[in-house]
Amino acid sequence: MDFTNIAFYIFAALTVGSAGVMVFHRNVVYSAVGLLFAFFGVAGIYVLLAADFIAIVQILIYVGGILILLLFGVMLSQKLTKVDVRTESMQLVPAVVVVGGVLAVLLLTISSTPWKLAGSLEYEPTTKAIGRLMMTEYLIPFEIASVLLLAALIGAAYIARKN
Amino acid sequence: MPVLNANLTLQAAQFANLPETLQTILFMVLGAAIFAGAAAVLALVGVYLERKISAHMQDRVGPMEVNTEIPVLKNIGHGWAQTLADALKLLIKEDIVPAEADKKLHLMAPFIVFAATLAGFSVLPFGPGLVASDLNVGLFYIIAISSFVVIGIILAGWSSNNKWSLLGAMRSAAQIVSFEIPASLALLVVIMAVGSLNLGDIVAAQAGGIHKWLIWWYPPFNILAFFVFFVASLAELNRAPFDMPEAESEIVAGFHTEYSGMKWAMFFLAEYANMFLVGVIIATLFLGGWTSPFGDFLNSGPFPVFWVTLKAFIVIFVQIWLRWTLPRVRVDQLMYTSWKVLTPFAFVAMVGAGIWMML
Amino acid sequence: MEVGLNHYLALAAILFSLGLFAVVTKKNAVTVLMGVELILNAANINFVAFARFIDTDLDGQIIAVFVIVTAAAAAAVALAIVLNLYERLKSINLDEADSLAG
Amino acid sequence: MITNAILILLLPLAAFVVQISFGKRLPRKGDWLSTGAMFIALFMALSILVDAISTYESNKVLAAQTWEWFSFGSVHVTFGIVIDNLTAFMLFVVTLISALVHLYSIGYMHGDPRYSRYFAYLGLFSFSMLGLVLVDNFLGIYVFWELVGLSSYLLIGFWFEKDSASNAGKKAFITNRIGDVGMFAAIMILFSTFGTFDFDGVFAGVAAGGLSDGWLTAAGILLFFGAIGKSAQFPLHVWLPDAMEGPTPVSALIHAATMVAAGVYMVGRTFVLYSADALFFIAVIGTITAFMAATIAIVQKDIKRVLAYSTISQLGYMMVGLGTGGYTAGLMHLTTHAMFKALLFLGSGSVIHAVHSQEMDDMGGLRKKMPITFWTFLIATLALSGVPPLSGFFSKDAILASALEYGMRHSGQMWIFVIMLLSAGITAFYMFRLVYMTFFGEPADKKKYDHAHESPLTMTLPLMILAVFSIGTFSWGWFEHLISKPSLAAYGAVAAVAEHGGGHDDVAHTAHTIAMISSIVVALSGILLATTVYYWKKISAETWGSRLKPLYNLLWNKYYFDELYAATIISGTLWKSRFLAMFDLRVIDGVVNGVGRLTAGLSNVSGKVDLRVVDGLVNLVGRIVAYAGARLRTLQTGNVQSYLLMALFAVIILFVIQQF
Repeated sequence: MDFTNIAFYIFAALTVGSAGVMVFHRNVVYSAVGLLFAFFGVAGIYVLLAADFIAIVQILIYVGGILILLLFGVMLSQKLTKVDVRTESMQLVPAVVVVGGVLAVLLLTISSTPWKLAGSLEYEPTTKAIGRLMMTEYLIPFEIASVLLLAALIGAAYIARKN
Repeated sequence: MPVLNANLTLQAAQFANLPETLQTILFMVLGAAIFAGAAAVLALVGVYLERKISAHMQDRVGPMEVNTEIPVLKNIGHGWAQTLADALKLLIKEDIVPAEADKKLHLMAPFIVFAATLAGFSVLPFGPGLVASDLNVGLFYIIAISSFVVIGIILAGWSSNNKWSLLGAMRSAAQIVSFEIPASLALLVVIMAVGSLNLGDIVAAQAGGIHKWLIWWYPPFNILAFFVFFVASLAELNRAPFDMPEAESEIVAGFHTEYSGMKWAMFFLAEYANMFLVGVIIATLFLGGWTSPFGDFLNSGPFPVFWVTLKAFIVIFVQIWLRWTLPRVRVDQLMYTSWKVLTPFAFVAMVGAGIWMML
Repeated sequence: MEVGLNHYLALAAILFSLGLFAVVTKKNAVTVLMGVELILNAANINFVAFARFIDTDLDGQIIAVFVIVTAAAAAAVALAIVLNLYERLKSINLDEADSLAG
Repeated sequence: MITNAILILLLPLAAFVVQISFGKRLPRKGDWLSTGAMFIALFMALSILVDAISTYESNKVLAAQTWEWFSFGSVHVTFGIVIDNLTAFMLFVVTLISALVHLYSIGYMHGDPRYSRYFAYLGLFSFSMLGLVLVDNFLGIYVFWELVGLSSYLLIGFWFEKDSASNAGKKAFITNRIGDVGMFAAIMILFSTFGTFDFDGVFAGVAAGGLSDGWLTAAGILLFFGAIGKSAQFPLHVWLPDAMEGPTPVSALIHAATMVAAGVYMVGRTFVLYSADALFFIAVIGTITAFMAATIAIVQKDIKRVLAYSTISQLGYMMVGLGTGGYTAGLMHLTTHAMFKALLFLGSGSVIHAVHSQEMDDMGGLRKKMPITFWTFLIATLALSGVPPLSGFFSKDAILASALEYGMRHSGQMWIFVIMLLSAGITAFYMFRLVYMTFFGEPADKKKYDHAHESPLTMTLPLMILAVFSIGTFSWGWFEHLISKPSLAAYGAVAAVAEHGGGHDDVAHTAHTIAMISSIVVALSGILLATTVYYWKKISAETWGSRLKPLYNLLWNKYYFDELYAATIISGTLWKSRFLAMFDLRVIDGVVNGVGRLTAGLSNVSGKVDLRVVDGLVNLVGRIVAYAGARLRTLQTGNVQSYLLMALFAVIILFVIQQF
């Protein structure tokens, strides 16, 4: 068992464990902390998948952006200093059944599909190649994504402001 | 594991006999320990500098007088023991946790802040090959990892269950997130110029003396980027004149109002370690990193470490100087600075340097 | 056992299910959003894993970047909606936002 | 050279960006910056022109470069720059006039509240026009075409506080759009046929016979629609006179020298594309335009409007030149006309600046007060009238020769030449009418006359420079050598594709001689007539005006074009709306009311039945539905999460079904 495998299990355990905390903890802020470590774990998984650029983007956007937004959301929508920010659950039993079913379906599909594995497993820096692809083959999606971001920015600012 | 490969240069003989996995892990642990120690020491030096420089600038009495009764050391004078006294005070102070606080998060927050700062150190190059982790996305990594600091601050503010703390935390988070934009844009100028995110490559591109430093490239755009980054980094460090999050006159001490003792010291150390981190980044990106300003002269042996440290401390000196010279700005002025001054200028620098490059 | 594609896919599936569980059961809108982010992360792991093991070019990674970008936009808009919800209902519990109930 | 070209292109853009962002904060509001940028561009353009002339090879491509712009699927859209002799000339003309107009505007626009924005717009226009000249493909030319239109709109409506100015801007923009639709359709025809926007690619495709004759003619005529709009040809010429609401230097730059010539340039650039039929269409439109505008110009009283109609008329000349196969003649007239028409506009601007009025009735006798303006203006007038040896003579003569040659080769088409010759005489007449009314005779308004003075050096210097270029830098021989008619053969056409136009044979020679003599005669008689009427006053203009009252009114009202459009398009829409409203009120309402009354009667009857029989049934059904609804409504919780749960459950069921 070499280091890569150990690292995978460490990161996988971190991810799943923190995701579990996120899902099952009753305090929203603890959920956010769980999500923080889950994001971190996923970034580690990306590194193991030779996607260094994506890993950094993951941390930059999710931790530096989305998570902070979420925390702001929690704090702006509660009484300012009320530690007790609980979240309740509902329809627990049907959810367990259905989500368990979905998980079973997914795992069955994964294990029964004969994947066509291919290619070398080299580790290469991806940043330059991704940048090049963004500016050539994926230029139009790239531009559309920027327009989307602008629209989201304006839309969010408009929706959130007080009338 | 080439991506996480720790290529610390100290290679002891018995190390080579251990299994490779164990070696890697040992390297990592050792590296982390070294950096934690180094960061703590550097932070102490930073604290000392801050004390002394402020005392000189504002004729403060205390830091010039602290002394001891031990005979040999008694008459050195000039308040040499100030840092020692500070450290001792912090260590023996009572660790107060507010009754209504969220204990776990209250404990966790300073660690997140400190760990994030420390993690940033791992990609800084202190000499040829002298870098803990030679990431090819190093610069980007630093930007990303510093966002953990924001999370730590928000958690600290929230878990203290105190409105000053929470307000300070929110201010701090908003401030850091806003200033990350001009800072990152300014960094893009450097990235475009060198064509690499690897800090080692960036230093290598500036080898050969003071006139090759990136700050002189594409004038005046790189100088502009340098200033934008410097100002934005001041704000990201929550330092004066942008220290709204801990504005005593408005919100007591901001997010660390409810912290004391060692936990407070962690924030304190993290702040000074962060100053050093920014110093090294600025030195690396704009001021030639570990290369000597005199070309090949004094550019080998221990000198690279000396040069980068010297440059970093010069930057730190300017930061301290500004803190004790400038008054604090208002919150709206702060946001104005970020969105309406620095961001446009960063764009100008980026576009200008880009056009310059194309010509 | 050598870690391969199936491991990553299984991890993604578990993450997906956890996210889904949060989305389905949580009353707090912000927690639901967190669940959505988990789901997107799971999808991204799949993309990157496929990019690594099946199709060795970078298409999967690029799509992952776009997913992250879209997630950021979605989070911003969703939080704006949550804040608006709070303005109107003084609560962000989704079971109270049921004015469409039959 | 490519770098030079890119710099020429980017300098005005940079000036625009800087001016629009911080123009107001710069010293002197940044006029030096825009002007300096344009002069640097001018010197670069000059170096390219010198290169082109010193190489002295026909239609030589001096430099070309293409970059890939974007691609989707298998379509790769490129963006490139091509510099041949034509481009070199156009670059020079555009940068020269733009730079001089910048310089002139420093004096003319002095003290305007939006001074820096004015220069920013000028920069934007220069950038767009230079881009239009430089690009090597249809998409690019279309993009810059629209940009030019935009900046023209901004500048016409520059004094948007005046309703007339903002309306004129809108009119220009909308009228242009009508033509642009045709141009766009033409580009799409070419693109869908050949899969490329490149000039070379399209021409090679045409040469290979990729388009049937009918489609080719259609594409040519549609493409020419764009030129009709932009070059103010009949019937879309109505916007140009109104565009005189803009500042006068703008009129000189955009609405006399460069933008309106863009249509001519575009037709010249894509010349090989046009079939014989399309060229005939162009010639006819050009003839109508030239004659119509020249006649209108006779009666106008506003100095700028006279020049505007003169511009339309001269653009018609260029189109006739191109349409009758006189490729070189048309483009040469473009170049010479740019010089002297810009000079005329700037001169009129100088006059307007001095007397603060555009009405010629307010002027008169300004010869002594404004000597520099007068002499330069006179040179330009002589050039426009076609008096040898000034530049206008050569180019106009060449167009007439080309028209005559066309008439000699195609039976029944001599009328083009005759009308054009007549228009040349009219041109000389109205131009000298303008000169006499403005500069000679007694001052009509003594107060304004006393107040008038020569303009400052920044305004007169451009006049003098342009006067030098109007005198006769261009002579026929070397211009024809540098920019000679391109042929499809260069793009590998098969021999069967007919060549249009003539060559250097006897017919051409004869035509040239006749045209030259007759044009001189006509021009001189036009001048003579004008002198008789307006200088010696042997013939009274008023008497003849009232004697030919219907004709005079027709011309004074510009052939009622604006009224025609108002009557057809605008009131047509109004009439249709009114008709629909009436229809609604009378017919539909009547029907509805009738139906309503009928229904009321029927209801009365059925109500009785209803109450007894139907209600019982309905209530029964209702009760059943209510019961079922009460059971089912629990599914509709209003909670998204439970819907999601149901959907997921369905997914599992589908999976299970699929498995077995």
